[in-house]
Amino acid sequence: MELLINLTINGLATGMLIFLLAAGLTLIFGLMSVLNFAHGGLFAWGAFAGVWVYGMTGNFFIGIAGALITGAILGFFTEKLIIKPVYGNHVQQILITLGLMLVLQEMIKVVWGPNQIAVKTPDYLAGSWEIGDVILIKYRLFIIIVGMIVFGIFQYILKRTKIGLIVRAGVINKDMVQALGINIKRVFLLVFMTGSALAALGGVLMAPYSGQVYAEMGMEFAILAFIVVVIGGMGSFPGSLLAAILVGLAGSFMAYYVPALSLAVNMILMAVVLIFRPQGLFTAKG
Amino acid sequence: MTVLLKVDDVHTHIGQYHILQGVSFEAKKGEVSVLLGRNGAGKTTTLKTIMGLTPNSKGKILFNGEEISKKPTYNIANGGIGYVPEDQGIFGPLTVEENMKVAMRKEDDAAFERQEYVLNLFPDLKKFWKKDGGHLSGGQKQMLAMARAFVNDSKLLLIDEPSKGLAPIVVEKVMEAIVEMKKRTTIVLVEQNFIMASRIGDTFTLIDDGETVESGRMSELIENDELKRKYLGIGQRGAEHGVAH
Amino acid sequence: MKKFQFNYVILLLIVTALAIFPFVMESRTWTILLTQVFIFGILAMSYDILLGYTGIVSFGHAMFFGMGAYTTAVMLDRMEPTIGLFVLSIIAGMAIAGVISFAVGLLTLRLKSHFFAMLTMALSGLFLVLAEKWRSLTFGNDGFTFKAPEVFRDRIVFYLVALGLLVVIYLFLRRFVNSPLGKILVAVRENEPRTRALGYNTLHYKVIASVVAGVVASLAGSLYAVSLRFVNTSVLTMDITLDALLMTIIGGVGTLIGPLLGAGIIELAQHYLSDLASTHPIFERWIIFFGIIYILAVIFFPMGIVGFFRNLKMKRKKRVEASVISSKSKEAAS
Amino acid sequence: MEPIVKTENLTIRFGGHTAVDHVNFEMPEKHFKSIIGPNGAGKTTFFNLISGELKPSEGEVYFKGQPLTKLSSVERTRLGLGRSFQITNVFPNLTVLENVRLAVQSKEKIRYQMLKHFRSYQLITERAHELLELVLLSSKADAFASQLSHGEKRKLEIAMLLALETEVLLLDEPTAGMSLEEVPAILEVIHQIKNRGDRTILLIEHKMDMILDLSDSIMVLFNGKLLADGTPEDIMNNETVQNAYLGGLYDDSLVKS
Amino acid sequence: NSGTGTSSTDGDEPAEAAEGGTIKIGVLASLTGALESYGKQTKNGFDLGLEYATGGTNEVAGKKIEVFYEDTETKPEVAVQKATKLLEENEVDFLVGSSSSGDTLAVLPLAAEYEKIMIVEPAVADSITGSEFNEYIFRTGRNSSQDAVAGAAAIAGEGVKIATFAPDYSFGWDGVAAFKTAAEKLGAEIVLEEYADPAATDFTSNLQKIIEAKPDFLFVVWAGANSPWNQIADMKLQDKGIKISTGAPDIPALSVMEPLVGMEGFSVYYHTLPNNKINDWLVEEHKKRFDGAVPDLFTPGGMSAAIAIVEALKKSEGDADASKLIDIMEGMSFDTPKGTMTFREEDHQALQPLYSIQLEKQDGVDYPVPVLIRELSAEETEPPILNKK
Ligand SMILES: Nc1ncnc2c1ncn2[C@@H]1O[C@H](COP(=O)(O)OP(=O)(O)OP(=O)(O)O)[C@@H](O)[C@H]1O
Ligand SMILES: Nc1ncnc2c1ncn2[C@@H]1O[C@H](COP(=O)(O)OP(=O)(O)OP(=O)(O)O)[C@@H](O)[C@H]1O
Ligand SMILES: [Mg+2]
Ligand SMILES: [Mg+2]
Repeated sequence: MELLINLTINGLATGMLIFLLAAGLTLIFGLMSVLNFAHGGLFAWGAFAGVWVYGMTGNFFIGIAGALITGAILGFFTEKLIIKPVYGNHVQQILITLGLMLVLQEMIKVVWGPNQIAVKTPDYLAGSWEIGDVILIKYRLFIIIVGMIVFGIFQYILKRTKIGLIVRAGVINKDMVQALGINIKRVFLLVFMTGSALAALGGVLMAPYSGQVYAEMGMEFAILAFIVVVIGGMGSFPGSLLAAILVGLAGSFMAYYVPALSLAVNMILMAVVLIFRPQGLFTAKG
Repeated sequence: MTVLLKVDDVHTHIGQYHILQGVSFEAKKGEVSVLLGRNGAGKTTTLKTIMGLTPNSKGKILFNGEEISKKPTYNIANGGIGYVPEDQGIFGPLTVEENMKVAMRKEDDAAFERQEYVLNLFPDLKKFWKKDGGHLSGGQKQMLAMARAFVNDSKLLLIDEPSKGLAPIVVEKVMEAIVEMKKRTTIVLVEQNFIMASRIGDTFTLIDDGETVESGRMSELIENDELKRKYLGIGQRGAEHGVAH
Repeated sequence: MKKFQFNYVILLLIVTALAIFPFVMESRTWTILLTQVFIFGILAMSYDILLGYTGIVSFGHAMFFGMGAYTTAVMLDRMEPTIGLFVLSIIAGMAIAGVISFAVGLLTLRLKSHFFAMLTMALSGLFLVLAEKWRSLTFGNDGFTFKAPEVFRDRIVFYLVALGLLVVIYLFLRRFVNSPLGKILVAVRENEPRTRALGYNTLHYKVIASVVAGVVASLAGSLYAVSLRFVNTSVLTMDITLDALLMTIIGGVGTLIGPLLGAGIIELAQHYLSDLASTHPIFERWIIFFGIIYILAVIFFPMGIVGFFRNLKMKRKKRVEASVISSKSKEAAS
Repeated sequence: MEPIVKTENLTIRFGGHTAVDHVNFEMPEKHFKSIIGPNGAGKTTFFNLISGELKPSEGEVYFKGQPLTKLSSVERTRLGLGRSFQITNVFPNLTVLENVRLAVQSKEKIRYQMLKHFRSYQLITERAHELLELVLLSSKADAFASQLSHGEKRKLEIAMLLALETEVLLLDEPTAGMSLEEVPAILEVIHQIKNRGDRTILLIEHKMDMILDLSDSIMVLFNGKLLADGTPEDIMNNETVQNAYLGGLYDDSLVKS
Repeated sequence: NSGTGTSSTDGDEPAEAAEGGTIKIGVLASLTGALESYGKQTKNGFDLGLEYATGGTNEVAGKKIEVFYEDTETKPEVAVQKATKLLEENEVDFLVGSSSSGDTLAVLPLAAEYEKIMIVEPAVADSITGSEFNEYIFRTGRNSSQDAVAGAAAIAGEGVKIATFAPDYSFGWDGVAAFKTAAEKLGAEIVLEEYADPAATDFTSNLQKIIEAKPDFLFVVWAGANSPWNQIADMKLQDKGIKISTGAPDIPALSVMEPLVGMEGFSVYYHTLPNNKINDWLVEEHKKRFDGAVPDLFTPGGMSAAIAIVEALKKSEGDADASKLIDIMEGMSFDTPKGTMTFREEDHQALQPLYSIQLEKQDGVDYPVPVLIRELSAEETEPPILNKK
């Protein structure tokens, strides 16, 4: 029993973390359908910048703020210089964002050096409670809460405002949206910046979780984010959340019961979902 | 009557093509100006150019006396110009409701009144309120396209072939609607259906090969068989199918 | 869209130039580098069949490259490495890749763009794990070395073999894309439902495309393994797929010759930049410049290099045409 | 003589809405029938069911007595059911000529030839040019389809259908948005085909005069139901048709354009 | 065949002119990418090594020594390209490298083909001196088995229950396999072998299992940045009486092992562990040269490789002919910052001391410091011979 609880809680927490990694991509890839391979770069920059600020100020939450701002700023320039010319052209997006990814990743090494940097969990979030054999890792509960908050906010925004609709409409037919009096360029810029900020948030939250940041962390987890966004069903937050939690739980249970396959668990999960639900779990409307 | 829109010797290039080679016409407040011409003459491009979708390389476009041809499309639209494109420009994956929502510029009571009005005009839309725009029938798409333009109170409406694919009875309704609209707004209409054009149009502009070849009061055109034959092919063999005998 | 006429004369000249190159230029580095270019050129061309001509973005192409690499490597390692066996192993690899790509195609090609791409990624990911786990055969991620056929110890011989195969594959693929079937592939790329409405079973065409691409990729893999006399799981990683993708895009999708150029450009750029790094410390972070190349490539050659020059040609042609059109329609008017 | 196309209780539902509702109809060979009905009556859907783009929720379509439900749209086209699309549907980034060539190629059954060069099939290109002549589009042969005006696209659409030379032609509002000057030309084309008398044609149109001019018979769809099927005269005198479709203005000829 | 490497290239280096000729050495290392820091350690070590061994003259037996560094980018195909360049263009007499086992394995056949000595450093895979061995290969770096033996020596004993935790790929499997034999030889019992996806976000399930297996020790074989230490701490393994043991990594990686302070394990090198003149010199010089930075995990390795080459050349009076050198180097002993190393005749693996250590928090140092418990002698850590064909 305790075992199941442990596996489930940790699966959930991991899932939430993955959701946070993927949230930004849900906007940029899912909603704006920009194949942004530089997502991992933004993610890693968020992590390093956040950790750096955290180190300077000694306050984790200021660190988070720092990450968000860094993400937004990077997002601003990325959109203006890199993405704008290639909206709607996936082939070019792949090439140019991969280029950006290399630049971002190496720039991290220029700024912070090539080695990984250790990150301490702030004391009030460190350690874990033990209730019977059930182990509750504080930081993971924190992650779950943050995840819920982010999810809540974006569900609200997308349900209550037209912004989601406008972006989806803009992806389908830019001209028409503008002919309806909407400055779609600005909307895209804002959404992209938000997505980047979210990516950065994912990064900085990842840092204390794994206890370190390193330049390659971007690529490693970007794949995961893509998996989640796609099987979640392009651009649906509930979809991404569900997918992320599935990934988390699958990982946690597989590693325990079928360790031989745990290396393949994400791929298996993705394959199974896509074969039986070729459109992903949710549609953007969900 | 004051001139709301003045298109003056507009030239438009798309890629290397010189599509519009001197289009000029005026739309007076509260009138319906009809653009006529054969397929490929440049009617749609004219409307697109006014909307800033295919920017002109030469000439002036004055709206309320203000030069708008260099403005970005959304500014032009917000300036009070509504557009019903030829290909309807429906957002397929969005529901009828969502399509309307995206279109509605200001969500005030007036807007919702106008929405009520168009939904009564096209009950199908109300019936399929929650259905994907992409799943509508051809005619229903046409209705939705018009409905989207009608919910905003525009000073000027650019409508590209509204009667296309509509059942006669609906064409009739659309005409009523346009006549109704006239009270509030000015309308520039591209229409192949000459009967409809001649009935609701106040002035006409004949475009051929990207140039204005003739323009004037609609009444004059109706009289002038020579023009009709030359540019509208009305009166040629088989063209009885084009008009009333 | 008119096909860019890359006439045989030029082709012949280039090939002969390349053929005598290693004899005049003694440098082995170049021989090796170009051999790599040829091999990745083959891979990139195979990818172009998918991306450029059929409009399929696959993230799993490495899977077939890897099959070729492992089949050849294992066979040469387990048996006496003769030329005969080498040829046999290539054929075996192609056969396996053919069968798998057929199955994979049927399974995945029903899916739409992104979903298809990710599913292919998942499947090739599974092959990677398989190679990782099946250590008795693959020695996992450490991989294993093996002896290449004696003749290949002279790198020039292998260089020529690679060049030869490259030319053959190029000619074959070029004919393939210019065949009636090739035209249908393009139709599928442009508007699949409409293609069906014309009475073409588009699934067949997509499967055919992915089988051809898979088989050719496997050939590239076989050559790659022999060129290194070593194989490990890296031949199955996303990086290989991405390389193919980048080469194709930089060179120009749907041009066949483009991906070849792309392969050359990327391999050379990488070579020179990393060389610079060892000489000028400022270039220590040469990868940054490498990334910048990608970015500039898209900004200045949005259609890829070949695409870029084709457009120039087009523009000139069109200017003439445009005038013709308008004059024609004038006649029609009167 | 047995009907070439026949439907039994043909029905399709989209969610709650029944778009085509138990339609039984028969199409004699070499016959010209028009389908009219209000917008959203189910005309296009009816086409989609026959051509196989959609699968019926109920009922069956027969072609020369052979049930079609199991067959995909591809196979149906090959059998001899060709259709044009109401919402223009071409290959935007291919030249007009390429568009038509693809259609001819399919008709010529050159589907899996991958080793010969396409230029070695001259007849295809020639045939394509003929068709462009026919629909007055030759001047645009080398333009990309995306560069065509709306009306020009409609013509291309028709050329592609004709290229298939299928026994049965399903035309969905071929002249929608075509200028008065062009309509007669297209009409001419349709007339020619009809007069050759070897084709069976189903036409959806809202231009009444055109329908009256061409049709051997007219069938009326209404909320997915088959309201009436008969000679043009019967239909034009049908109360419901007048009120619900033609509208009050009928007698004063507006509808005729 | 072109393999002799004596075919003259265009544009001879002036160095060639220097009377007595030159010895050329090509060093392959990952100077970019994830293993960058390893590569740099080797490079710095090698430079210092030459300087030390040649007494700053950078000459041996009257011959100048010229070194070429190439970046393998941790890609086998690049490694092969670069190696061939070194052998063909630069006509090097020795190869050294590389930072990853994959790259190294890919290059091994070239050494044989061109009949040049290759000093493997610091690639760890057993197969290099095992199944993939060829007579031109010498390894100054320690291999997985030596690590394992050292690891076992640090914790294994009669009836000790041990669980292992390793990344799910060759490196992990080798490490555990080797550790298992070593530990069982010492009478310990391996109660559980856990493997995890090295890129996994969550290791708790594996740790859960380990907890249930109730071992006395958890022996962790790990490499790569994404490490499990935090989660080990969070899962309170130590509180549950499971002692953790692992190899101490390089300093950057040590800094993330905060949670493991107090654990006992082994170390390949930490600058305070060895006690000999060479090491003192190394630390000294290294600090001078790299503003105060101390040598790290693989710096002495690089140095040892250089020393080995110079020593061998001294014995051969500067003759770089491989067959001669092989005879000389087999069984050759030489002094390194880690004490005396000896190339074992059979598989050319350098036997070398390793260190059994404990991680301590020391003020002034912002990472847990490996403190010597005892030195594990070269004999003690001698690995099994695996290249019997
Ligand atoms: N994107 C484009 N590139 C090149 N030429 C174009 C493009 N769009 C339109 N054209 C050409 O410009 C001319 C005018 O097109 P336009 O759509 O304005 O005609 P139209 O008067 O609206 O015709 P229709 O009544 O058929 O809609 C046509 O000959 C068309 O081929
Ligand atoms: N794929 C679909 N999903 C849901 N509803 C659909 C779908 N296709 C058509 N419909 C609905 O079925 C009804 C019939 O559509 P259809 O296109 O057949 O009408 P139509 O007779 O062709 O009208 P029009 O004359 O305007 O083209 C419409 O109400 C439409 O909304
Ligand atoms: Mg038009
Ligand atoms: Mg219809």
